[in-house]
Amino acid sequence: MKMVVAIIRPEVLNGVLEALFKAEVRGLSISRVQGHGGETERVETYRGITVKMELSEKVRLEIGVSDHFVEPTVQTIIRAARTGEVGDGKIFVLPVEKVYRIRTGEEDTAAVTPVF
Amino acid sequence: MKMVVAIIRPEVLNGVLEALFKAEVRGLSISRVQGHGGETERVETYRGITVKMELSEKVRLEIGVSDHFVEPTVQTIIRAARTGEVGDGKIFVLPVEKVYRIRTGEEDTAAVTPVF
Amino acid sequence: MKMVVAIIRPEVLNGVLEALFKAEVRGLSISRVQGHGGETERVETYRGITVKMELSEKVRLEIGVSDHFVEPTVQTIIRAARTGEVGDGKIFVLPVEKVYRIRTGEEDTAAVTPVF
Amino acid sequence: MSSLRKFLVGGTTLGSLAFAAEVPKIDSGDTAWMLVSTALVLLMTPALGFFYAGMVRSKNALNTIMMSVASLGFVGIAWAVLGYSLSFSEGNGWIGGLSKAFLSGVGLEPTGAVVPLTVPHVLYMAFQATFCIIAAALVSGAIVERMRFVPYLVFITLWSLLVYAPVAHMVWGGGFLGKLGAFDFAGGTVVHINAGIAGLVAAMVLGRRKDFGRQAILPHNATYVVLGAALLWFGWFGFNGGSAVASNGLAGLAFVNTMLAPAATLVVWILLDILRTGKSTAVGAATAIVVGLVAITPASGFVSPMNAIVLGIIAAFPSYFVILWRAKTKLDDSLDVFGGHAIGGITGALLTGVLAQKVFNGIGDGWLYGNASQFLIQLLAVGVSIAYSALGTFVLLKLIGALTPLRVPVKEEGMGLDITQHGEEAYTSGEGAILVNADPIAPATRARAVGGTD
Amino acid sequence: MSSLRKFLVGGTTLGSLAFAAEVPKIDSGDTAWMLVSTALVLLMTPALGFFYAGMVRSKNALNTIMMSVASLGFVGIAWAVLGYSLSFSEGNGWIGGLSKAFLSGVGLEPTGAVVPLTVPHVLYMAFQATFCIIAAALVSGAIVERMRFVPYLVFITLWSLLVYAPVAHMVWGGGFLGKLGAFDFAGGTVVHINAGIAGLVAAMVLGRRKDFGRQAILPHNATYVVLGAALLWFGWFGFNGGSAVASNGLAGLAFVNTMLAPAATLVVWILLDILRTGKSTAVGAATAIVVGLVAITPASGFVSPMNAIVLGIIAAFPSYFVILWRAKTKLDDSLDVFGGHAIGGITGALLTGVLAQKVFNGIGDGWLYGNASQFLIQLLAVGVSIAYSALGTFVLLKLIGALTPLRVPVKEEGMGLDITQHGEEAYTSGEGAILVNADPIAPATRARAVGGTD
Amino acid sequence: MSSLRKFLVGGTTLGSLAFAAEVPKIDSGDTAWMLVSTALVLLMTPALGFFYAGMVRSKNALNTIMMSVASLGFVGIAWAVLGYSLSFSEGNGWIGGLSKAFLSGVGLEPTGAVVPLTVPHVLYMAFQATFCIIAAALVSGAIVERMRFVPYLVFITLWSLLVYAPVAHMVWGGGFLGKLGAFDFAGGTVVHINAGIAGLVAAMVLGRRKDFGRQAILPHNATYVVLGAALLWFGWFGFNGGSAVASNGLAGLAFVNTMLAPAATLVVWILLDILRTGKSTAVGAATAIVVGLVAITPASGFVSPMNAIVLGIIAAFPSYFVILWRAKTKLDDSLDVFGGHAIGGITGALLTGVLAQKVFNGIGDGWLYGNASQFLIQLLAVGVSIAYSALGTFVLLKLIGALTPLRVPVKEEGMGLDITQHGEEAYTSGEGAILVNADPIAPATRARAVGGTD
Ligand SMILES: Nc1ncnc2c1ncn2[C@@H]1O[C@H](COP(=O)(O)OP(=O)(O)O)[C@@H](O)[C@H]1O
Ligand SMILES: Nc1ncnc2c1ncn2[C@@H]1O[C@H](COP(=O)(O)OP(=O)(O)O)[C@@H](O)[C@H]1O
Ligand SMILES: Nc1ncnc2c1ncn2[C@@H]1O[C@H](COP(=O)(O)OP(=O)(O)O)[C@@H](O)[C@H]1O
Repeated sequence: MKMVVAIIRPEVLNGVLEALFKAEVRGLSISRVQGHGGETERVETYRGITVKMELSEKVRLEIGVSDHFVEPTVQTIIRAARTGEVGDGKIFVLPVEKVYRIRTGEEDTAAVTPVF
Repeated sequence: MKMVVAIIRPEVLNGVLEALFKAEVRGLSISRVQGHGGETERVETYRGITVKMELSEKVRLEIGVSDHFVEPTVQTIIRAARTGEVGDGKIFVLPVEKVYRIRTGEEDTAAVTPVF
Repeated sequence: MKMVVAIIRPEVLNGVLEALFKAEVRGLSISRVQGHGGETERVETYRGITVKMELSEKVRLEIGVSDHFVEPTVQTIIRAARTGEVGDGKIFVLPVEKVYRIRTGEEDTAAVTPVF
Repeated sequence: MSSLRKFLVGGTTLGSLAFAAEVPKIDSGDTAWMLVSTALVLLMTPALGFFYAGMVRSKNALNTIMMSVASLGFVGIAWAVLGYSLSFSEGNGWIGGLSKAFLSGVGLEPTGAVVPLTVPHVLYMAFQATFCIIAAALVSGAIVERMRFVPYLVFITLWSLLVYAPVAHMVWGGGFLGKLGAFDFAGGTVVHINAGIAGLVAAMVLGRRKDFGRQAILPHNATYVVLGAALLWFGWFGFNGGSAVASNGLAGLAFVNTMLAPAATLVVWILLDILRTGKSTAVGAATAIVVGLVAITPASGFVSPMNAIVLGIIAAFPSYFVILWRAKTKLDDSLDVFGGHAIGGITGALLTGVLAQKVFNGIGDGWLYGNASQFLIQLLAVGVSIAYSALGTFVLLKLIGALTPLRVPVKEEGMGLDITQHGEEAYTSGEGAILVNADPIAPATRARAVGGTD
Repeated sequence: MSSLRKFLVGGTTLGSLAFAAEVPKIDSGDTAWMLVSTALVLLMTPALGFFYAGMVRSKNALNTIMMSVASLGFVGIAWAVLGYSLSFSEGNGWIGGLSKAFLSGVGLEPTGAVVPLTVPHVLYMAFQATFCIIAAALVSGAIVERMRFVPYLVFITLWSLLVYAPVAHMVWGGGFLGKLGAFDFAGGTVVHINAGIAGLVAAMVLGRRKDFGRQAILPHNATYVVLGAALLWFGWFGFNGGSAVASNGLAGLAFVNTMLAPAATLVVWILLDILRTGKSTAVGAATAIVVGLVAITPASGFVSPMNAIVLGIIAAFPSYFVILWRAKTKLDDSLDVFGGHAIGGITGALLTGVLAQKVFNGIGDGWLYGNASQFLIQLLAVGVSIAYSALGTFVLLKLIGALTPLRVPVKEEGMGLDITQHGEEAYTSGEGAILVNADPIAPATRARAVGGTD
Repeated sequence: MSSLRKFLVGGTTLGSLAFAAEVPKIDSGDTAWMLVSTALVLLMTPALGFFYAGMVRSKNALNTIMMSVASLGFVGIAWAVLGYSLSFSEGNGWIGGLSKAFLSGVGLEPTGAVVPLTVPHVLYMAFQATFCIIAAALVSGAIVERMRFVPYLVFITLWSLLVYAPVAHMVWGGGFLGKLGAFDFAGGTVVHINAGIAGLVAAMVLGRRKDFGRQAILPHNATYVVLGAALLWFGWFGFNGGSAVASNGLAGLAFVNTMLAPAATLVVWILLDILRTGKSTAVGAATAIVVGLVAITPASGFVSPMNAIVLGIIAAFPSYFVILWRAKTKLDDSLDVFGGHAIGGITGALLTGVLAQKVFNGIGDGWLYGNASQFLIQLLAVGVSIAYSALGTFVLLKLIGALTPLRVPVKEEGMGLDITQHGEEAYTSGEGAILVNADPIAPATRARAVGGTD
């Protein structure tokens, strides 16, 4: 089991989700994060106070997948999330030792296989 | 050291927290996430635009625990978070190489043992 | 490659960011979390309902770094985030198996080396 | 005229009496003030929506606002069609007749329903409509976060006709409480005690929210609570000041009292908060303003400005401690409609009987100024309206509940009523929302999934 | 006077006619009501800003509000300098002259531009200004989330002079539509059809948002939509009630109709929602209120209160279904300015020709009361204003677009207009914001970075 | 009467003079306008709360709103009990006496404190109260995010009596500045310069926020800033228009100027923003509206509408650049009370002395119209009020600070004042909130914990 953590642009999220669903990836969690990378900084002004915004809005996907599913998942994300401009984000693959499905107590691969 | 990452329903959060505290788990961080799994989709309507909400509100717990604490922690969560309906969420256990307590610089198990 | 996950106080965030940038750490993602640890609880009152707030606002940093960068990154955070009072937070170092840069498809160390 | 005068002493038509004997002509100044007052009172209902919505969890924010907004539609139309007639046309001591149904005979001539006025009749009707609308909306605070929307709509519409209209008739429309000489300048009894008791009964009939007492249910946006209270105060100047139905000294008196009494309640409430916990809450301050406004409502045209301050000070105590106490009970009157409106209204109605001063109101004195009987009349009016409101509300809810469930299923309560009753969310970033007319993701492939992720 | 009377039947100056023959003296009551009305209508423009801003994504919330706020400045000043004269000074059938430019001759004497009044001339000018300001702001709803701010400023300023002023002159300022006897009590044609059609044209000229039809674009804050609608309703009492330019029976009539018609539309809308999907949305309720208000606007001083309810009921249907249908098309009239204001305005203008009743308005009957020709006149006025507004708006936008791009670059559309056009965010926690005058992080070190993280 | 007239030229009582010689009878139109005006000005204080709260960080939002709300209570009651008397009863050139303390002699008869009026005396008192309330609340903008709430309550209450009341007396209540002929129609000197200078002094006495200059402190909700500004503008029509204390031509003039001047300031501010950075901010636009309103306040009943536009244009510059400059200094006048209110007020007060026109105000000309001495009088009034306000505020704060710390501890400043001063949060989801009366987690087990997690 692996955990795929992807940081992507908010504007590509819906496309990425659709691509993932098409690629049979059905379970995932997302959260809003703010990222700093090579992006050009935004300058904002509030009553004479000028600030550089060092952080840009990003979305973080967290997807627990079986080992053989890592590659398709990663490639799907890369394809759907790429705009080619600085700031597209990163994907990290982390090892996972155990997975449980809370509803049933099932473990590992069974825990991430859809049951209907 | 392990990192227990649990995705649970927001409505069970308070119960899970209480159960964890009772089980001596005192350090954790939570964040709001949105999850997609086998849940039935919600349909919303805005001035003639109908949308399926593919994501539901979830809460993500992140708990760094010593190895022998993994099992009790996981079982406590499963017990307190289970409703039996689709959407109860998942628990992932990830390996951790090192832990530091920022306040003292302590490392590893010491870093997650309460000091009063 | 490692993933450094740090939970810090919101009020030290800007200082930590500056310190990290000075230490050549240029890529990271942050998110707001709520943490529970040894902090004293806050009591709030709403129309006769008294509640203990078990969670305090924290910021979670997630930084993917090459192996030899782990130590400087961790030390920088510890230095900049420490106030000495309970609640300063924790740092976790997790193993990472693979990193991709979405924009270019580059992998691993190349994926986290700045290109200009 | 003098017999009319007698049985109308406690009504909103009071202010017009000075003119009653004169030419029944439209006065542009009086009309200007009544136009404004009516607009102000109408604004109070959405203001109440914000006051209430700020106090619920964000998953129920829209439902809570909609409970107020819907009253503007359903109760507003019911009032024009039937309610005004039931309240203000000739009938018996308890309820009016149907002679003014569908606004028949309600035109532009300068008159009210009972006495001549210097403003168009249709405007007087509209002014009264706004009272009925907000009274119905007030009740919703007791049963937020759990009631199905359709039965709610049925409930407030019928409540406005079967509970509000009779009480309004009894006190203001020529009914027996008005004839007895009960003082209710702007609706302490008719609006606040009535709605407050209805809220209490509704909370008991509906039952507790599933999380009540088991989980902390906190105001999702305390700034909305303050915004609502501020706009309520603003609108209340029309509520009380407009109840003079003229732009004269009496209107000025009612207006000023509406400024001073809640100011006094606010000061006391902040000090009580600080003495008790060291911290004064904003939700508390907003509550204090509303309690002060409720309490001065029946008294506003009857007492002196300094006595309005006294009344505002006194009124803080019962509501403050009832709200504190209620939180410890099993009664889920969710937003304290009882503690705020019933208790505040009762305090105000009784103190009106104590502090009224003929030199200010031109009608009669209260206990403190030698006329103890006024206090007894007030007590009677309070008792009658409590009894009628409790009974009417109870029967009505039980009847509706016999036809259709009043509450949402527990699971929907967990999801929040915004999604389940209104199909939308108060705040959303649109993430994960897929357009239904966009390419659907083929559902067939779903069954095939193996070993992937779910 | 009688010839004046004839060609002014359909104007905001209607209410003043009763006084026209009398002493031209300031009446304190009339003036009080016009002072209030003007303030109320002015408030409508920021209210519109919230109504609109709630419906866009949070990254465009400030830009959307600023589109309304800017109109208060740019259109307000343009009106004083030129617009009032072009609308209300003597000219030809289509447009006024320059005799009142720079407010020359607009003083404190009790008169309007066309007939004597009982309020200061300068106040009448200000009252009319608020109409022009909100008309321009209304257009913005069709083109939110994509238009550059500077061309927008140029557009609304010129639109107020070249499109709004002529239509106002035609109908109210002594132009040919008013002379023909078109009924437009408070601006169904001048304001709502005009702005609604301008919005439609602007949406077509600007083109669709990049995400339109591809992604769900949801209201980021539905409570703001309700707040905006509530304040719009509140302000609309000045809009319609103030159009009597006096505090009299007519003002009362217009006021009450402004309360009842949207209440009726709201009821119907909620029921339609429930019948269609089982759920009644809050955004829908807010929309219903605005549609009902738009529809009653031209009729408010012409029809009876019960007919206002009928009008409100009928008006719900066309707008409801046009908005439903629009969502399925490729037309990105983002916030349904066409469906709400043009359709609502047309419905109202035509129904005015049907439901008008001389016994209420003192001027003339509609079709239902035997005067079918009024309906034809209304049809003509609607047609002329649609044609003029469409043409004028189109030419104006094309001209501006020839000089400078109207739209932000696609990438900036993705980032949101708040950051790119205004350099700020609506909601921010300040995280990651580095003061520019604080120690800069030496940029030289940047190049040196190797093997770390980026 | 004529001697009265002389020393009252610059007062809010100006408008009533026309009637002074006539029958002292309540006029329903004048009263209607004053009722409305008083309600409008009262609304300004919570509006200010939102204007201010939007600009602070969310952890201090409630505290900032409460600083305004509390003024409605504490200053409101202090005014009725003592402040009105100190301001408006007979005394010496600097301060009034105690003859009207506890509202003695303030009844329903048509009079003001100094000259006869056509509105109830008690209403005039209430109108003046709203000015004092907002003046005190304005000061809070300079010291948000760091002052303890209890000393703040003491401060504003005493400030209203010891600083506001004397200045009001000097200018409006029969004091020496009024007698000298200073023009201050609606409080440029009494309210805005006074509060602006008090804010400056308070910011200096309190000291900088711990994060000031070290961290970017951004407005947590810019839409609230706009909402506040919109409601302030709305209320300001009562502030300035109501200062005629009648519903007449003068009220119309003041009203229209209150519309045009901020519109002009808004246009200039947006253009300055665009010229300087290419982007016009919403916070800037909201600020512009307030600055324009402040500047026209003293002039509103003295200058022509076109001159109001000129004044609005000019007034943009000093405040714009002072605010820019202030941000670069070490002075933490957090929300620019000095740059907005003191500078705006001074600009307005001086320009009143330049642009006043007897043909509009009936009293006297300014420098531009040949009366240079008026400018000198204005200069003197400005100087006196600056000096008095600075001294009074300084002494008062030092005294309170000697008894109890004015600031929260640094750690509490970090946590935010909402939690530490009010025990609640502005926005909360309730996560992790444990009911205190629910089963407590046994604290005894705590010590036992070993090797688990913390
Ligand atoms: N080392 C890292 N650890 C965690 N997140 C990162 C890291 N580097 C970049 N990110 C995330 O990816 C986003 C885009 O990265 P950036 O380096 O700007 O883009 P690119 O990959 O196109 O060069 C950042 O805003 C941040 O959220
Ligand atoms: N593979 C996964 N990776 C990450 N999060 C997941 C994954 N699968 C499910 N989740 C999270 O768990 C939630 C519930 O999962 P779901 O599959 O619907 O429930 P169940 O486990 O009861 O079958 C989802 O909303 C999502 O947040
Ligand atoms: N075991 C843990 N797993 C995850 N997060 C933790 C853990 N322990 C503490 N934290 C986070 O660190 C924050 C501070 O921890 P705490 O134990 O109070 O401070 P200290 O490290 O100074 O003793 C907590 O609020 C929580 O967010």
